[in-house]
Amino acid sequence: MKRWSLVGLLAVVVALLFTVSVFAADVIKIGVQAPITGKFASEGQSIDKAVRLVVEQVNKKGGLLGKKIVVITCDDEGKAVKAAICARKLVNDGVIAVIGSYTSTCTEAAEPIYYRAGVLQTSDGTSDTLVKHGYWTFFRNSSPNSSEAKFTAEFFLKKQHYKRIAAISDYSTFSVNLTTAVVKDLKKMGGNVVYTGKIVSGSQNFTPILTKIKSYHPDVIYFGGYYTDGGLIRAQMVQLGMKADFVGGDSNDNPEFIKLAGKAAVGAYLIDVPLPEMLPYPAAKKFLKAYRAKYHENPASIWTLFNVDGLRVILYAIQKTKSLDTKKIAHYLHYELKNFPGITGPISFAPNGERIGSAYMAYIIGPDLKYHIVYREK
Amino acid sequence: MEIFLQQLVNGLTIGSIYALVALGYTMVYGVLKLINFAHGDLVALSAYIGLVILMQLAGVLSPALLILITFISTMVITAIGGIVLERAAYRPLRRAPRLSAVVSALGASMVIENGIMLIWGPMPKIYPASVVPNINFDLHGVYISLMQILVLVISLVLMVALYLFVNRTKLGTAMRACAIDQDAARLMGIDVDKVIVTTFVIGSALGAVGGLFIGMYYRGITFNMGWIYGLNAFVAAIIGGIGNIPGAMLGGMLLGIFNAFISGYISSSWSMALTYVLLIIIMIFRPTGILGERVAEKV
Amino acid sequence: MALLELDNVTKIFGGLVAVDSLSISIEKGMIYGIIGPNGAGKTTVFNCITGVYKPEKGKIIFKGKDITGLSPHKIANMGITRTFQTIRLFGEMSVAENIMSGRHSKSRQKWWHGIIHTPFYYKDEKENWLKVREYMELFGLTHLARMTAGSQPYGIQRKIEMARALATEPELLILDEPAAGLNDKERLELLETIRKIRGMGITILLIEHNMDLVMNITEYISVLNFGKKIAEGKPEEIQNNPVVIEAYLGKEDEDEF
Amino acid sequence: MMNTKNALYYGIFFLVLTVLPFFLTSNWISVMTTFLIYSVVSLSQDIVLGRAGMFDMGHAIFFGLGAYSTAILNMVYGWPIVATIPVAIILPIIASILLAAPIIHLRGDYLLVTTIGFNIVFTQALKNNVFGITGGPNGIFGVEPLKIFSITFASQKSIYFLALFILLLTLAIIHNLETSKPGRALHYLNLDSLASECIGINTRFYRLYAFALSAAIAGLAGVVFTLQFSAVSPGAFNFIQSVLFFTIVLVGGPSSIPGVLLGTFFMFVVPEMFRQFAEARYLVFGVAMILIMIWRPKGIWPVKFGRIPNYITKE
Repeated sequence: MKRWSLVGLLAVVVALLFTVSVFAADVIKIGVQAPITGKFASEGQSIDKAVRLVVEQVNKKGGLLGKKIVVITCDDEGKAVKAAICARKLVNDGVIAVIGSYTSTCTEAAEPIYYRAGVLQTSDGTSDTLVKHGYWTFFRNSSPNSSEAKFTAEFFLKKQHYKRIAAISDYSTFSVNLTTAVVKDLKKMGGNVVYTGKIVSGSQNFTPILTKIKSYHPDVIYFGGYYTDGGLIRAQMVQLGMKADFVGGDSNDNPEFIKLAGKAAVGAYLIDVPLPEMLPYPAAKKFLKAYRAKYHENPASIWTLFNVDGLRVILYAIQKTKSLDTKKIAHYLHYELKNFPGITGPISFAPNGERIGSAYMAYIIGPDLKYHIVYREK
Repeated sequence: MEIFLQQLVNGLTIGSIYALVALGYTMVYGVLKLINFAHGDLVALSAYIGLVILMQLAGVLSPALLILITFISTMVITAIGGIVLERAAYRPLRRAPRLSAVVSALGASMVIENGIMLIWGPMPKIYPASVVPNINFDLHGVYISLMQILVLVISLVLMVALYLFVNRTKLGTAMRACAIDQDAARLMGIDVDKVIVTTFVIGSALGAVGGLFIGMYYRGITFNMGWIYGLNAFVAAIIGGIGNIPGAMLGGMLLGIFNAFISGYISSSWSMALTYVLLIIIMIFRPTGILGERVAEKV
Repeated sequence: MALLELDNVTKIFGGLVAVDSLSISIEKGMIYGIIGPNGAGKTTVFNCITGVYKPEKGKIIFKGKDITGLSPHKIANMGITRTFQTIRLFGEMSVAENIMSGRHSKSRQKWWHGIIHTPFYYKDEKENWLKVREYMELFGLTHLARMTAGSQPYGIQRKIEMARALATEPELLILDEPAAGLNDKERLELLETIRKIRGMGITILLIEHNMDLVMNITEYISVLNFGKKIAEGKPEEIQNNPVVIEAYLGKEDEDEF
Repeated sequence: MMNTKNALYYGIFFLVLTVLPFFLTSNWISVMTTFLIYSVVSLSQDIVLGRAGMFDMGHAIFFGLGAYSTAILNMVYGWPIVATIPVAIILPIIASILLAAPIIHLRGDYLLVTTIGFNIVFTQALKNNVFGITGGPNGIFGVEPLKIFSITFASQKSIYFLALFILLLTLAIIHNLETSKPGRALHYLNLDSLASECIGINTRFYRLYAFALSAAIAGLAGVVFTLQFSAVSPGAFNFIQSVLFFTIVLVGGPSSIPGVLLGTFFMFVVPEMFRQFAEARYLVFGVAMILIMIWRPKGIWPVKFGRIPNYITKE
């Protein structure tokens, strides 16, 4: 039967692909779990490139503990289902640590798998729940939503003294969590939130919701989503003749925001840890230079750099402990590592894997289309 | 009152874009009875092509000429894309079961979307700020920009032109004949292949105008935006009565306005869901859409 | 009491009156013919009887029950089955499966038998397949049981459709131009078959263009023109009725005969 | 009425699936578990799409309802997983009947559009955290494993075998369906709805029947899906996912069990194999979909009718 020969052929293909590729034994394997395709592809690809760059630098200097480092990348497409599959793949491939993923959803889906396998994981995910499972394998390399939310509320009420606040989010886990936290903190501090709403990311036409918000006469609109939408929201606000301020959450911090909003970008506020090029630390300048030299572009965003820091502390801990035992490395990171000079600032971890301290700042985009710091945490 | 009028302006702007894209769906459906799932992605592609042309010619030509040339060349290139699409993915399946063509359309959609990502990358691309001078009119608190006026006027002109083409020319009449009964049309000596190609050419060219508007008005374009615009435009075509050209125009405008009013007066969180609730209600009570005709099955 | 009675049935499409207050009455056991030129509304009458269309006015009474406007499957389950002018078989399925479809209403399987097979299922399934075998034998289709219905020649397809209709064990069988497209030999076979069916005690209502066949086989005829009944009577009366002759010959539609 | 040859093939198929996990690495077990679950969903989609011929492009709703029922009852109301299973089957049935009843009479493409609409409303509702129990865009994490008596289905292999069991069950049901009066009725009304009515088939009833049965199976698959990831999120049940199930059936071969299984393999497992070509693989995939439809418009493994008992042709 012809059909069964087809099945036979498929079976052979499967068999070939299932065969685990043979690796040289004497290497240290580092995994990257990131959205290489899909909606967040630009961020994922940037993380992958940056990790490979760091590893290349280390290998050039003779590797770590005398071993070469090998990077294995798995594309989770920004989807939870694929994230779980990726996590298992990387565990099987024998990685000792994984960088990623970019989104909180994918990070959370993969966490228990790495935990059970004793594989270290470091992610830039900002969802507060990431550190709440009590997994010793997990290290956040950025700051959680809660600290950004707190900073935002302070900026709104103590610095800007806004009286009527409107808040918008999109439907992503990250954005909903951040915006909810901001609204909650604002209310806790006595702020007057007159409107909250959601937009569909990528729908581009935000004039209807903005026109509605206009009727509430807010003096500020907070947007806790991504720059692709934030830039357009800002532009359309101006086009509708709205006088309210615009304050964007961290994911609006992207050079494209200014390109999207055009002249309307002037006067918009953004809240984030510093931009890659604004980082004052020498390590940051060096890294950016190397990245540009190799890839002829800038990293997609600050999130790439957070992940690079995650990778760098893990490599540092391996060197310090002279061990590939993840328990020992984790112990070192939790209790001994203090103020490691990271690209994104000094790094230390709390026992739950949370990065200590936050470096949030508020910027205004000036007429020169550059960022100017207007407020920072003491 | 300003709020109401402003929402109307908001709705009409996006509605014109939906209408332009919806025409592509409805024309192809009329002639081939096929949901051309790749149409939205073709629109996205046109926005990228337009951007490339714009960047190549910027500074070389005067602004008005630049816009004109960009529009014409993008329309031509997208139309060629439409022809290729028809040749490669639909023509070989003309006699196959209907659903095979649907799968082929979905496949084509994947090809175009991922093709765009491979060529231009996953990052959004951004149109230069003032292709059309950034002039904003304030009419007693209702704001309308020059670009919005252009979108409305050009869309209207194109739609009237299309209406006249379909109803007043020989090729247009042939197109309507094919929509009613392809086999009979063929027997009457109509070159059905030519009609189908024409349909794709016109649909894609109008979609290209929609794509350029998206780029010039909303500025940011992404490789996967075809889905969201395609789906909305498709819904617009259905609401108007799929296969019916004035229906698609009406459906697009109505959908734009409906969207604006839902976000404006009910809840933006549910605006997308409510759009589809409207669609479902129309499907239940008037499945052939607002302007579509009821077709009885011949026994 | 008549088996089927149409009382002033009127069906309108848009502005066009397709059937105009038609009254006919069919006795049990007879072979009844409806004739008339093209577009006279014959098929529309059938569609009204079988529930495909709902008439605007009038009543359709079957075995003393008002069946006007009931859905087709209910009417079919009451004992009226039809064939179609353009054959409507389940073309991709086998001949046996096509005939089995006729057993649908007689099979007593319930919905859960599609999920779990009980001993009753096996019994019922076997009974019905054996019935299918009977009807295949009756029409000489047994050797084609596994063949695809849609790829059979026209004459065979007519037989399959008739076998499917009979498999429902109807009381009234409605045949919509059963001889259309058949050659002389097949037509003779058809005559035989129709008589055989009547022999089984089934009443037959048929539309036919072929005058020979109609005159040969029917016992009573109604003639329709423009939706109206213009004449009725025994075949020999109709043959000589001047109104009928005018209705037919007034049109230059030679190949109708 | 399965002949011995087919029985043999199915035997081999299941033998391979049974021993497979002992040779696979755990990520491939994970892929294969999802493959089994998606096969069940696709087979259920096939009841509506392939057999009854209704263009349902919102099947992820029923899959999602099953998954969410289990997750919500377990996490919000503290039910044990076993107790959630009946709800995860019955709720999709009710939903399918309520949703399908008003639209069942629609012609092909109109039904397709309406079901897309339902699916979008469904995911939007999940994301908007309706009744405060769906967990919003995050979904729900940390669902407990299934416990039957003292056996806990927590390991990957145990969930694989659970999924395999569900697939077996589904195949048994579909085999029963296709050799019974209701199953044949679906084919009849698909091929010619009017002719079916005229021989006494209540097409409306059987269309709803197809929806209800397929929703029940999809709901059950949803339970296993929740168990595999111990989590649910709206993205796994959005309209794109429905498009996947729809495509699986058509690429594989509507109404054909081996076809649908092959379709699931081709549309889900094959892309996993080509992960290394991350960026280009979906492009190639789109081309493959077009080519398959051109070369085999009725699917890779088209259905063959003629499932009739031997005794009716013999003496």
